[in-house]
Amino acid sequence: MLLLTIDWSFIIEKLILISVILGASLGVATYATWGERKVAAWMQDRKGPSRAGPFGLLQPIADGIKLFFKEEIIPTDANRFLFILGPSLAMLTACMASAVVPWGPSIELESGRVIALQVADINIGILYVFGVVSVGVYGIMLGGWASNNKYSLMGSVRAASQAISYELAMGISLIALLMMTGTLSLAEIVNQQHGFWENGWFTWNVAKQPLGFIIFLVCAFAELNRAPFDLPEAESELVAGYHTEYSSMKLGFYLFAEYVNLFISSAILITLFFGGYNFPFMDQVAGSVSPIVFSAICVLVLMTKTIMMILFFMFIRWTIPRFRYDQLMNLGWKSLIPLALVNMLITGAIIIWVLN
Amino acid sequence: MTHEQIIETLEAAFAGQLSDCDTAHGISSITIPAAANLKVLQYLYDSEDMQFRFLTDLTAVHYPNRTNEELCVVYHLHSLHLNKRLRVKLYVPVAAPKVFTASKLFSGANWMERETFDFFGVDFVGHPNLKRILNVDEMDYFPMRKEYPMEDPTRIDKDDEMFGRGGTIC
Amino acid sequence: MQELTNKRVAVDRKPMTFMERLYIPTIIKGLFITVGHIFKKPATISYPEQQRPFSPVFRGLHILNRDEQGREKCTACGLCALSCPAEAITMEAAERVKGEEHLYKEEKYAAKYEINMLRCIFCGLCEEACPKDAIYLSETVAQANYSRKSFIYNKEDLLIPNPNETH
Amino acid sequence: MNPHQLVFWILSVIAIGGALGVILSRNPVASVLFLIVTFFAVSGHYILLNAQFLAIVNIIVYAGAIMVLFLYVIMLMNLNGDVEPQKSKLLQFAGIISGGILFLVLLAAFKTTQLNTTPINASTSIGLISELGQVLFTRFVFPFEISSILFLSAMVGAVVIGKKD
Amino acid sequence: MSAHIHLDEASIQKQTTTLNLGPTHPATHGVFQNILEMDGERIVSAVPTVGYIHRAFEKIAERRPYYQITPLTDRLNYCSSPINNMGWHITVERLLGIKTPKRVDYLRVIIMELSRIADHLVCNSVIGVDTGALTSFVYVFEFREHIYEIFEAVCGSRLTTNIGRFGGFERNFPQEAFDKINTFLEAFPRGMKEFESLLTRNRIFMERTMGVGGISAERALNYSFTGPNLRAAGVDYDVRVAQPYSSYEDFDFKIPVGTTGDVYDRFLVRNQEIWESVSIIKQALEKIAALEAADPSQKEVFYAPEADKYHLPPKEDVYTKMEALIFHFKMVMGEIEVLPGEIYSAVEGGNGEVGYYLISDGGRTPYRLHFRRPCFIYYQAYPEIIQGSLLSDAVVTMSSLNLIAGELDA
Amino acid sequence: MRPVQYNTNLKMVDLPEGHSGEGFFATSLNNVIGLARKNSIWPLPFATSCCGIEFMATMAAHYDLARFGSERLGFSPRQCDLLMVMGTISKKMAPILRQVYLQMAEPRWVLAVGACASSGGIFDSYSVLQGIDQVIPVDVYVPGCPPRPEAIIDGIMKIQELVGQESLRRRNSEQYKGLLESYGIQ
Repeated sequence: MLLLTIDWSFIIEKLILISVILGASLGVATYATWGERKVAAWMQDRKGPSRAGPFGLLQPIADGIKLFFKEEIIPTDANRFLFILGPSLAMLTACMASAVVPWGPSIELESGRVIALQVADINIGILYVFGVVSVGVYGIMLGGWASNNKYSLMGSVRAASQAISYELAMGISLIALLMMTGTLSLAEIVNQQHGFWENGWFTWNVAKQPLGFIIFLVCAFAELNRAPFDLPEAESELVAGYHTEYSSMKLGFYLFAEYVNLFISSAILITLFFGGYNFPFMDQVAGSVSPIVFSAICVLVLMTKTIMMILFFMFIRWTIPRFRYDQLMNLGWKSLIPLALVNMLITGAIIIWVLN
Repeated sequence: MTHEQIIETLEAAFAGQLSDCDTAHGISSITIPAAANLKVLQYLYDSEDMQFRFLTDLTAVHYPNRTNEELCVVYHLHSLHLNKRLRVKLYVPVAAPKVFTASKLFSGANWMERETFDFFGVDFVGHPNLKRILNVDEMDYFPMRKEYPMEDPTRIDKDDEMFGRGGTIC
Repeated sequence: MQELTNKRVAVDRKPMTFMERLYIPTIIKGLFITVGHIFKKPATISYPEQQRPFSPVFRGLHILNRDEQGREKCTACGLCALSCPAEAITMEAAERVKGEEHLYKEEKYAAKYEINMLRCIFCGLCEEACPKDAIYLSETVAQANYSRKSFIYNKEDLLIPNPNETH
Repeated sequence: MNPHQLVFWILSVIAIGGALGVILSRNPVASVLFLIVTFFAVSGHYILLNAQFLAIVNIIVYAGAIMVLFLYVIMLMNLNGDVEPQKSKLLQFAGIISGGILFLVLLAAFKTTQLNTTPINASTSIGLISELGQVLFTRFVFPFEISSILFLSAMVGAVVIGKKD
Repeated sequence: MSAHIHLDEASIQKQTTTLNLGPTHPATHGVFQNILEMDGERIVSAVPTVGYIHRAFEKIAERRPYYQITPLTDRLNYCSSPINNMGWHITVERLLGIKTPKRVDYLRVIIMELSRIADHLVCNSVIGVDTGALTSFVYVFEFREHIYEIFEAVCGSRLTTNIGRFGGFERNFPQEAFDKINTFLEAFPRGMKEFESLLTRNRIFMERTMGVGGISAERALNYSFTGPNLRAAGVDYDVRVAQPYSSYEDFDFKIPVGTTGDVYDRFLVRNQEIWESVSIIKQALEKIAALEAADPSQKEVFYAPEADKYHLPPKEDVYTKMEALIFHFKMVMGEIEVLPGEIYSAVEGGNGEVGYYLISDGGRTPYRLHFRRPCFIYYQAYPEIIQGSLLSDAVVTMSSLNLIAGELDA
Repeated sequence: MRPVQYNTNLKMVDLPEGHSGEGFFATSLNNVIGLARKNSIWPLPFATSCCGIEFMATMAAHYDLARFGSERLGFSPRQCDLLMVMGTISKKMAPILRQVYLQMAEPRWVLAVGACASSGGIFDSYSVLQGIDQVIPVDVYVPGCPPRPEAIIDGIMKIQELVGQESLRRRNSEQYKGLLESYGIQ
């Protein structure tokens, strides 16, 4: 009785989708590590990894295998449970956020069944992302604290305060966006950005919320702990930050989670501000190809945009120095939050007096 | 102010205490009694004409053959005002190498004195933190004194019998 | 502080302009530079496939020289060992006996000639000290190796190939 | 039993277990972690009640921000079982007495309550933001504004304390 | 219940944490230890420990003939070895009373300024690395590679050059070296501008460095600071100007000075000195060209003729002439006649005044050779400089002081 | 003057015993892991002096150690595979070096770069350790003072050779335990 009430085909469909998305995000994250090393090399007039496979393409796999077969060290004074929980949580939360990203338009099968390329279209998609991100910091905090190492502790403390501070500005900058879209559902937000140009203005939100986008982007850098906000793992100050004591695959999880996070947040940034899977002249394309091909094109477009975003993150990392702890806090609390508030007020004013 | 004038001024101020005053290779040199070092340094520091306010260097030399004045502590002072250097030397016996510290006058003298202590065992009286600086704390001799060997006794890959010099020739 | 010379010039430490305060313009400027480098040819020399030419006077692995007839030039005078600041050279001299004239150029020769390459600092003083042009440093990098023993280079490792034998 | 009820029971067990863990564990970090688990379970309940917004806000605000701060403070202050001073016997006794009295009161209160068996009008949109906003800004607008003033004063207080040195 | 940082009772009392920075911490360049008393991220006090690569230079120098000390000096400040080499040679030459020809002086100036550029480049790019900007570091090392190539063309080695001999050089500069200097001078300004525009006016970098690790001129002098670190505090003391050696008085260059002595000033002073060095090298090349144009035989001058007594005879003579061979033996045995005497002579190294206090008793080896090592002297000011600053500042301050361990620990 | 430009008598030494030698038990898993490890050697630079500067040059654009997958420097000993000791190790530093080695996770390798680290070099003095092999086992020595970046890369490639051929069981073998024991490690 209980089992019969469940829509099994729905579950299977979602399971497939989940595994595909997980696989894709892990794959992209894997190659993001390779990409990061290559991009860094090219920016520095170097060649980068080139020995492991053609163009060093097997480099991430080599790293992975090596990490798997490395000795696991759990410091004697560390709390074993939390020490292991840390990287697991980091990895888990990194993967969780992918659930609400609409990867492409829904496919309507001939049987009439509609397959959504989104794991869950919950009507509070953005808030869900926020929730996951805000929980994500636990992985770093617990790991750093459980290591029983002062540098790790400092790293995790920095991570926690940084995450909380920047979440605020991030939230407020998004509120302005949500005021324009009027919905919290990511699928809905993407649909509103249909095409590229409509009614004499860009449909993509970046054109409607440029300031909000910049604030959100900066906060994304901070939430991802990427340069110039990589204070929790600033290698010149804190040795390796919160993962100083980690070896083997637990370290791998931390490093990997960072790249999964990078991928997912790039996807969300694209979804929110750069039209997600929308692209110019998509209606004309949709008219000339079959729905499945069209969906594939859309997914490809989203992926391309996401990879561009990832590249942008990398370019920034290898260009500018990092902030100091107090400067980071100043930027967050004294610049970004007021700016985001102003942005919100301006948006409200425009909505009330201009658009209506 | 020339080097000669500097020495004259000093001889006038510390009559009978200075010895071995000469100027060679663009630097004048004076020798003072060990007990008078702070007075001389302070005088040189305070003197408005000379302003020897920059301690370039501080070190010691070991002369095992000079009885009762085996250790020579050497200060190199610099007057940025005159652009002249002055070498102040003092001799102390190796048995009781006591010299007043200059670290109150020159903050930079702190480590230089520690280094001199580390190498020669000169005891700088009044130094805030006179302990070994470059060598390990457990070391029980003052390696720069002439009687101690340079070589590491654990070296295994040298054949002293052959052309390698070993520790005997120097 | 009074001026000591007339050559002093203050460094340019002007306060930040408004544009610089905004972070973004300088970041974009920086991005232009760094991203521009992506499109430049990398400076990397793919060692070991590509070798960088060493200068002709490069001080690398030592070579013991022979003369045109293939005789060893070294006369075991010991100057190289004496001039070596690392004390890396050891040698044993021997008198040339009759019948060995085709092997050794001088009446004395080095029966044993060892250089401890791990000690060696490649300063080139031995080459300078040699009065017989018997030792010089080549354009070869000394090889890394697994055990300390393998760094004792003896005469056979150092001698150049005999020109007579190669023909 | 439908899946709904199954999930409900699982969540309830987790929530109560977590809550017990909070008060029973001696390590403050473990307490905080248990509390987070409880929050998650409670958020699950919200979702079962179709109040997704509340659920996620619960996670963002409590699990994501407030508990992070708690943990942060505990880490910084280095609180743990070894350092915490042993409570005196008298205090322990007083605790037992007051706890017991509270338990009795609760028992008495529960004894008279009736389980509400009539189902609430289960509209699917009851937990959505628009509904919530409607209620907040009409019926509960006064308490809502009062609480915002409370938060404002708390913020000002925090800034004042933080500025001290 | 062991999952917490163990603090001793005293540290709970005093509300601070003891943090051990180094010696294997990346920011301490592997060789310094600082025991920091931290209040959160703020440093209450610091106790530095040095000596982790103490190599007993001065003891070794007492056992080595004069010419074998050149390789030793290489390893003092290994970022700018040639300056140390030259400083040592100039010291001995002054003691012996050798006057070097102008061409030798100018060649020396070229080598010294190149190594000054190399030294400052390392220091400034490492400030970048410690603030998290790695890329500029790699750009800068491309130019260091050019400089290495020049050194290699002249003497056959890249870093520890063992360049120069008493009275001049071991051999004349090959044409290749001059070509390489010219290409370097062409390419370098562009790269240097790139480096500067990546960092100098970047707000993040400016905020990281401005007002950080500052020291007043009075304190700096009292701590016997020299070199760029003193000049950043506003004192225009430069050995090249105050007591010129190697014909520095012939050159027209400026002494950049800062005002506050903070990290940003040090960075700017070093950058500006790099530009001055470039101009000095250009002037030196012009002067050499003028010398050679006036007298073509100058082209072959690479050591002082009056230093014949202290310079190995040409190899051709050694192979053929008996007197030369005997003299060669004497030289290598180290039996050169050095007058007994005492001398202090200094050059402006990459970090400041590198001084050589040499006492000769006429023997084969120096009786005593003491190196004035600028790093050692000013590192003791480090606790005072970083007191009250943040951990990140301490790291940046350390790299901006340009502490070279080889020099510091002797 | 210089009749031969290159000394071709480079001494080549076979792999030390105990690294390979599983004989016919050598499996493809072994090879795959060896390949992976060898292409992902994360070095821990223990740079104390001159060689450290040449190491920086090795990392920089002209030589680019990244080609070997080794550009991720770890400063935490837990995360690294290769301890690169570059520069003089004094007797004051020796215990610290040893501790860093002990903190590293197996499998770990040690590369002694330069004369000072390998043998003491010219610093045959009372304060300098005459070669780090007195305190920790060394896998590969790189001669030179400092070695050219080419030589450092040679050293890394030698290490790669070792790593690629090392049997998975070596770290559990009696021989390896004996080696550690001779250094007084457990």
